Amino acid sequence: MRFRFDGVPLSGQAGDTLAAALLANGVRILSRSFKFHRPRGVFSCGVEEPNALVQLGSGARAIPSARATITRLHEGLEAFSQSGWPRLDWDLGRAADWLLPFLAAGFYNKTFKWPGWRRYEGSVRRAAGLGRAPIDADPDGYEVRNLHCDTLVVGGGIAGLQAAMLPPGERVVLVEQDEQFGGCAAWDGSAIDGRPASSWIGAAVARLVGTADVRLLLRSTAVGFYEQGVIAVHERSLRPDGPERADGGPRLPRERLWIVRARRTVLATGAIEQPLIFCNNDRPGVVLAASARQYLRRHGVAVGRRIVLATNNDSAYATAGDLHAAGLAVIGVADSRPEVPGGCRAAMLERSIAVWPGAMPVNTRGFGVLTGVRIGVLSRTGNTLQGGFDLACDALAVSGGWSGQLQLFSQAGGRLVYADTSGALRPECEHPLVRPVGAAADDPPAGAIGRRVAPVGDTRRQWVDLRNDVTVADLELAIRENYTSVEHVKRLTTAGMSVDQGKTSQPAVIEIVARLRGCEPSSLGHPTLRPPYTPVTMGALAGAERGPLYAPARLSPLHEWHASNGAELEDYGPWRRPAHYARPGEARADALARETRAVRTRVGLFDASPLGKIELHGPDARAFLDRLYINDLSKLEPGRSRYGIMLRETGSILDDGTVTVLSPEHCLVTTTSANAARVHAWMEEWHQCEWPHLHLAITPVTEQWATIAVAGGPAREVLRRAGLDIDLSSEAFPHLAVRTAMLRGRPARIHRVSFTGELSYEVNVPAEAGIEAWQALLEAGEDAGIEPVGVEALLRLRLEKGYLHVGTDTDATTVPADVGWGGVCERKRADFVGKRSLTLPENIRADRLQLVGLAGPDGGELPIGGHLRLPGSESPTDGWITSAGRVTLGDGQPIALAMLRGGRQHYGARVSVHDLGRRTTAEVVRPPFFDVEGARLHA
Amino acid sequence: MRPAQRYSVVNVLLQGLARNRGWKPAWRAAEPRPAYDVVIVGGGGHGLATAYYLARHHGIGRVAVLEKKWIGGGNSGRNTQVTRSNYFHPESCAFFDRSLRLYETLGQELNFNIMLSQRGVLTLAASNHELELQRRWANAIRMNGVDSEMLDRAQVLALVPALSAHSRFPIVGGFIQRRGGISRHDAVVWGFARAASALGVDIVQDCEVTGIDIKGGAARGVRTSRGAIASDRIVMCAAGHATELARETGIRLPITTMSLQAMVTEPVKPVLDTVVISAVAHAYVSQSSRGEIVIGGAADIYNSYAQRGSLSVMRATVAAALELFPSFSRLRLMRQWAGAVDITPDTSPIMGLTPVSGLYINCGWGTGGYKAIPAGGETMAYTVAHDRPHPLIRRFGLERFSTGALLDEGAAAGVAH
Amino acid sequence: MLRLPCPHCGLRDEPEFSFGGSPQIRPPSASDGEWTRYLFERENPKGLHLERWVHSYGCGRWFNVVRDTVTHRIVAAYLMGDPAPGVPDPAGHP
Amino acid sequence: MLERGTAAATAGERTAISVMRMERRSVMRLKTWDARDPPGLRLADAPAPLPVGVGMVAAGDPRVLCIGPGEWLLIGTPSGRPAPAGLLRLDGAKTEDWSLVDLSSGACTFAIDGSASRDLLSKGSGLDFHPAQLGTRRCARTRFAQIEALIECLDDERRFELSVARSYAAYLESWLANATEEWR
Ligand SMILES: Cc1cc2nc3c(=O)[nH]c(=O)nc-3n(C[C@H](O)[C@H](O)[C@H](O)COP(=O)(O)OP(=O)(O)OC[C@H]3O[C@@H](n4cnc5c(N)ncnc54)[C@H](O)[C@@H]3O)c2cc1C
Ligand SMILES: NC(=O)c1ccc[n+]([C@@H]2O[C@H](COP(=O)([O-])OP(=O)(O)OC[C@H]3O[C@@H](n4cnc5c(N)ncnc54)[C@H](O)[C@@H]3O)[C@@H](O)[C@H]2O)c1
Ligand SMILES: Cc1cc2nc3c(=O)[nH]c(=O)nc-3n(C[C@H](O)[C@H](O)[C@H](O)COP(=O)(O)O)c2cc1C
Ligand SMILES: [Zn+2]
Repeated sequence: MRFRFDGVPLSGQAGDTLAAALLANGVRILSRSFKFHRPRGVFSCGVEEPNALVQLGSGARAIPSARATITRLHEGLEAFSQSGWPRLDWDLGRAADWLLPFLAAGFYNKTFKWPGWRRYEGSVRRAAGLGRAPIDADPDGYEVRNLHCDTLVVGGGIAGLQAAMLPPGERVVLVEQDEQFGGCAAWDGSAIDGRPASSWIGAAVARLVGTADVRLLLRSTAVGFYEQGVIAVHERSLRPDGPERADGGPRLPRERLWIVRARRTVLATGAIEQPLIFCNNDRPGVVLAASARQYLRRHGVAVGRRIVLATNNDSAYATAGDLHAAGLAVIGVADSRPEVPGGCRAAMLERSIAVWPGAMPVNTRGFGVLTGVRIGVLSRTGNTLQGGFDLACDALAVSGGWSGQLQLFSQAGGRLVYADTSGALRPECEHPLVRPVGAAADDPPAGAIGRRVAPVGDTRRQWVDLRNDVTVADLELAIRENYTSVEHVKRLTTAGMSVDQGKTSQPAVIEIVARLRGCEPSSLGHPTLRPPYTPVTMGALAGAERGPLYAPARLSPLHEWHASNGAELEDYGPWRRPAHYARPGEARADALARETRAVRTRVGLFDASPLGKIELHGPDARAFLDRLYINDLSKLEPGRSRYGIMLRETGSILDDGTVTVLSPEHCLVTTTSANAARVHAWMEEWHQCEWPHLHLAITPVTEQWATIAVAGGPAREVLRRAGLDIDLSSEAFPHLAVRTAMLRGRPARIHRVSFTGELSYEVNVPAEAGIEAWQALLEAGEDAGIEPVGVEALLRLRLEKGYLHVGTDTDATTVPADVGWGGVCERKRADFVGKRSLTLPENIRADRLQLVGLAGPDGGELPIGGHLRLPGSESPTDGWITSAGRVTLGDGQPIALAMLRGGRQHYGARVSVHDLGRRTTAEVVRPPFFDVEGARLHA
Repeated sequence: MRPAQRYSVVNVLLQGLARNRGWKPAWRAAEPRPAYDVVIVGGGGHGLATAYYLARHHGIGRVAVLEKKWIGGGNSGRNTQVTRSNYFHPESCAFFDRSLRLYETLGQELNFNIMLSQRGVLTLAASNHELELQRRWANAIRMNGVDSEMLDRAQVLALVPALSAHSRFPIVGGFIQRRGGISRHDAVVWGFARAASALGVDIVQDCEVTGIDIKGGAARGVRTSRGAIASDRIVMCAAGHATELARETGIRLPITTMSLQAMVTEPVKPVLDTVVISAVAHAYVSQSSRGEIVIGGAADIYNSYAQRGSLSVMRATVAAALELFPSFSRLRLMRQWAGAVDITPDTSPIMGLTPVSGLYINCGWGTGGYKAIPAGGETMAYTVAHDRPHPLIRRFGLERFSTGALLDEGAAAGVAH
Repeated sequence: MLRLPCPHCGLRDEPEFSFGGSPQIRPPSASDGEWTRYLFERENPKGLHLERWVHSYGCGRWFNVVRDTVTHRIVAAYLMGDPAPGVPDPAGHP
Repeated sequence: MLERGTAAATAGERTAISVMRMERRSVMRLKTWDARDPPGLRLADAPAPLPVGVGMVAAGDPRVLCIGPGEWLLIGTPSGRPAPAGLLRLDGAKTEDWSLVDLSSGACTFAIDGSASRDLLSKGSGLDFHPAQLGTRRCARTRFAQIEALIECLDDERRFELSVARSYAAYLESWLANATEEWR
């Protein structure tokens, strides 16, 4: 397979990771370090990798900071280094290394203050950051899948496979982040139950695959444990991260997030090897010992030709043996323990590999890459050196013990404490939902470990966190400056805060901080282990609900007509509705003027279907509504409607609409389009929680009906022509009444209500009959010059009438008295929701904001959102304009509704209007601005 | 008085040559003393700033800040650092602008770089209606003498090109406060601690206040996990834990403690130079100086002291961030966390006296009290020193919840930040 | 993400529910002070919390929950009007 | 967009998934005043009482789904319309403590069929779709693809009906088209 790194063509083998292929090609330097631009090479072979981060691909499909250690090689893969200028191996930033003494933890707190951080920020930001974010929209898809199971097994190593073998009927999910099952055993040559692990694994997987209700997921990492056994699992690389497949195969999403609900979780997550800490332990060529072994056994790649091993536990001896068996020069094993277990010794003796007990690396040599190591011989106490020797080598494989991967245990609320024996965090007690097993549970135990940190050397060059360039000296400084809590140490030094979240540094940080503070590591706690365990693509978290599917748009039953008849569709709350119907070449303002004129001078047709509609049935329906509305509904006759306002308990206006009594035990209320769901929920809450003894049933029916408003002088004529079979005269069918009728052979419910101030009917027909009815009405109104009108025209027309638009003219503090409905509240004897609050001192202050009308200067403009100041006022603002427009007929005078301090006392006054630096004046007037007597309404 | 050891380039160089061995503790590790003039409960930004200003402006040096864990471990060390003063009501605007002004010189005053980056806070509008409401808001801010500009769609896209990719909701415009921006939360906490400590304030960590002693309607002292401490002036700055702290004193608070989450991506090279907020897509997004994209959104929906965030709310927040910046979908989220925030019914803070004499309260910052830290400390210090509310915080008193004179910033704080 | 046991529908995910906070006893005839206390003060305990939820995306029914606000463990879920299991009913019903 | 009435996604001979928007049919919502399970409520001429227990479905025409305590949906054949009057009979003494509302025009239903139908559904909702939980003649109201939905299982293996409010139909169609891409 061919691939490129920084433009250089290379080749590798199928099944390789990018890191393995680069190693095989002799590429030693993969990145530069974060602060000091030191060269860095492959350090591990898994998700814990701190160094080998590369940018994959380019353009919209680029992936920043991909871990070369877990990136599958594919034909044509393009990888780029993310740091180093002008070149990765010849980096001018290297100069920063000389600044190392000065760039200690938190140095930026102490500098860059003059003349201000902003001056330096740009260069600091450019120097920071890792990869580059794509700037074009992501062409790939993502999805979320939900899953339920009895047992979730995290990790598909031997321990995980064993844990997944459960009695039939048990619903099991097993997730493994790697490309294959078996964990270490898949490649380490071990035997299980007397047979080679690989055959055991094959059989185990086959058996699980064949079991009903068992699901196995590869390349899937459990990344977060949430409440009550909800685990997020991130499935990667469902298809190659190359260009889109041309063969038209199934279009899989790029990644998935599985949300697993599990009764029990087994953590068989294994352990991650920890490094040793000594001077210049960051040189390319220093690798984790088990990783060196894995590269060899799994990918056939040697991390070097002349290899030195250094360890503080038994596990590195297997690496030494394997490297030696592969014909590589294994110079010897430095073991920081004074006594090396006999078994390890014997194994080395067999291969004539030197073992140096009580020894560990104290420094490395090299220019760019590793060329040699100095091994120090520890004194009996381990705290000083007795001597040492130098070795030439091109790889140094280190093991500082193993750290069980218990992040999910901690996220689940399990407590972890540092155990000296393993030098890692261990569970303090059991957890009811989560059980660690296998290597994660330290089972079998790794045994006591030896020294991990070299006792001598320049601590400024002993790296603890490779990714964030944190050294032992930084930890020392933090303690010296009294940042002693592990959380402060983390935040000051940034140790453990980078993309690997301290997977190869956290135990050492705790150990070193404890030593510096002179306390037990177990007493320190540990920085919070947060989700995600490994970073998760944001697309996978969002799933399919991106772009057009981000939020559902609701469409009226008449939508198809609107869409094909020039409607400008806009979002109004969740609804996508016609703002207006544009004619070719017509500007928004002109369309608005034409539509409002059509209604005032002729007749308009308006789609009011989104209007909320709720039916209430039952003997107590009317009594129930009477408790919710400020209006007295007790005497409302069947067949009649009333405008009503409902309040929150604080007395502020929640919503408005009409209440209609259809029959003694059957009411219908309408709500504003935006609040329909809220009002329904509000009613249910009061009924279920407060007044369960009231007998009624509440049914939202918004979706059932298409609602078409016919407004304008000829409205009656239009309905008659459309074939409505009832008496429409004012005597028979007055304003605020409701009738049922047949329209073209279908039942219809007709409300005589008006939001425009014109004679107006709302025709309700079953949704599927909506378009037909709409067209019938258009046809019937043709002679009268009927025109469809959009939401904007309607809002303008109601403004002229001074009708309230809840949410525009009111906010969450507006009480009825502020908008002229105080009297109604006072007159109503019965209690209603919010009533008690209306007499709180705050709600009866004379200087509250009140709704008034404004008349603007001719030819001028009253800007919505402009603020008002009363003559002689001291306060910065006395209110603001909530809605504005122009009168439809005549001179087009600017008019507005406004909330003004003590507003109704100021009719006739002139206020100044302030808008983004411009200033005009307006006269405070009493609305409405049109048809004050309501002659048109009652026509 | 200033910290004995200045933080400066010269000292960084000198100390660097001396292997950084000469740096002194940023703040003293203090043991609690038996009595103080003022005891402050809570070592968050507000507690520490109050201590600093008490010592600095009012000469009260026998002050202790008692912190149950480690300073800044509450919300002050886990917020998304948005600093702005574009509040709707004159009282809020005046207070928060005072805070922003203090922030503008805080780095120098504390001799600690707080990394204030006044890169602009842009609030997007997705519909004409939203734009109209923003205009009302922008004008309110201007009427209060604070900068604020309306931008049209083209101006928004010119400022933040990454917003231009196609998504569900349009961008019709927005408004910006250019003096708004971000700063470094830990630095603010540490800077105040260091400066306060240098003025004699004792900062006592791992010291949980378990009760407040009241006799004859007056505060007498506190009981702590490290013994009793006498003081007749006690300031409660316990944020999400305010209810629990006050419960024993008989003061019942209008506070709900909830989880507010934030999250960061892996660091990337600079792609976003402005703080972007949207109400329709409930998220706000900025990029830190280390390069992470920092994302916040709405609070989780139920009471919680857990300091952990719900998966569903986190997913909704990520989806909202991607609605704004579709191209970020390939970035990876690196860490998700949450704080226990103290939410009031009107989303305005509570500051001032309490019915118990000598007991003062500072809480209710909810999702937005980081930006208030300097002014919160300054005005609380005044309030404690004079036993009457500082003029800037008169409207923020606890009494307003008995008169009903709420100060609803719901509109201004529509998105948590 | 919480999973809440709706008494009618069984365990469901948090996004199916709306949170109603702690039920407050509405004072029948209240002074201004009592009324504002009712409106604004909150129990807000650290630990067990009696609260109301509604299964908005399911059966639409309100129900009571006892939940720990620190661990988020659900201790009980029961119908409106029923006393909290194991929690003495303030009105004195068994 | 999915074509109405045509199989949307097929793989090989065996249909992995097909999603079809169904014809309008009669949907009546029956609700009693008292949510505590009223016993013995039955449809006129029906042999058995209404199913009690949220999620239970009784076969027949109309099919009766218990969607909440004291709340049922009566789903009839396309175009059929159960006559409201005299539909219900109560065995107990109480009379007419219920409402019946026609919701036929407000719903939009998709028929989902195929071996992958449970996989498809699990993309939209956190419900447990295991046959033991949501098997034949079971239904559940849930949040599906961000919206309120009713899901009914017609057949253990593969057949479901998914109903949402009519105004969401277009959104849900695009959502389903996107979600079924992998089987196309
Ligand atoms: C995710 C998130 C994002 C946010 N984003 C922003 C933002 O962008 N902009 C903004 O302005 N604000 C933001 N905020 C809000 C802001 O962080 C807080 O309002 C602010 O930090 C509050 O400061 P504080 O000092 O009052 O509280 P905290 O910092 O929480 O301090 C309170 C301290 O009191 C201690 N304490 C409590 N009880 C006791 C006791 N009994 N004894 C001793 N000590 C005790 C706690 O341990 C804690 O350290 C955000 C908050 C969160 C959680
Ligand atoms: N101390 C040692 O020397 C050492 C170390 C490792 C393994 N082992 C031996 O190997 C045997 C089996 O070990 P094991 O099965 O416990 O561990 P393992 O390391 O073999 O397998 C763990 C598996 O879990 C996967 N994994 C980890 N975190 C994951 C996550 N969040 N989501 C999904 N997958 C995840 C890993 O990719 C790995 O395949 C043990 O008996 C042990 O003796 C020993
Ligand atoms: C602005 C900001 C940026 C952060 N950047 C990082 C980061 O780069 N890496 C990291 O691990 N955490 C980062 N964090 C999160 C902290 O590590 C930590 O999660 C947060 O302060 C809450 O504390 P806790 O998780 O210890 O409870 C950041 C937090 C904030 C507020
Ligand atoms: Zn339910």
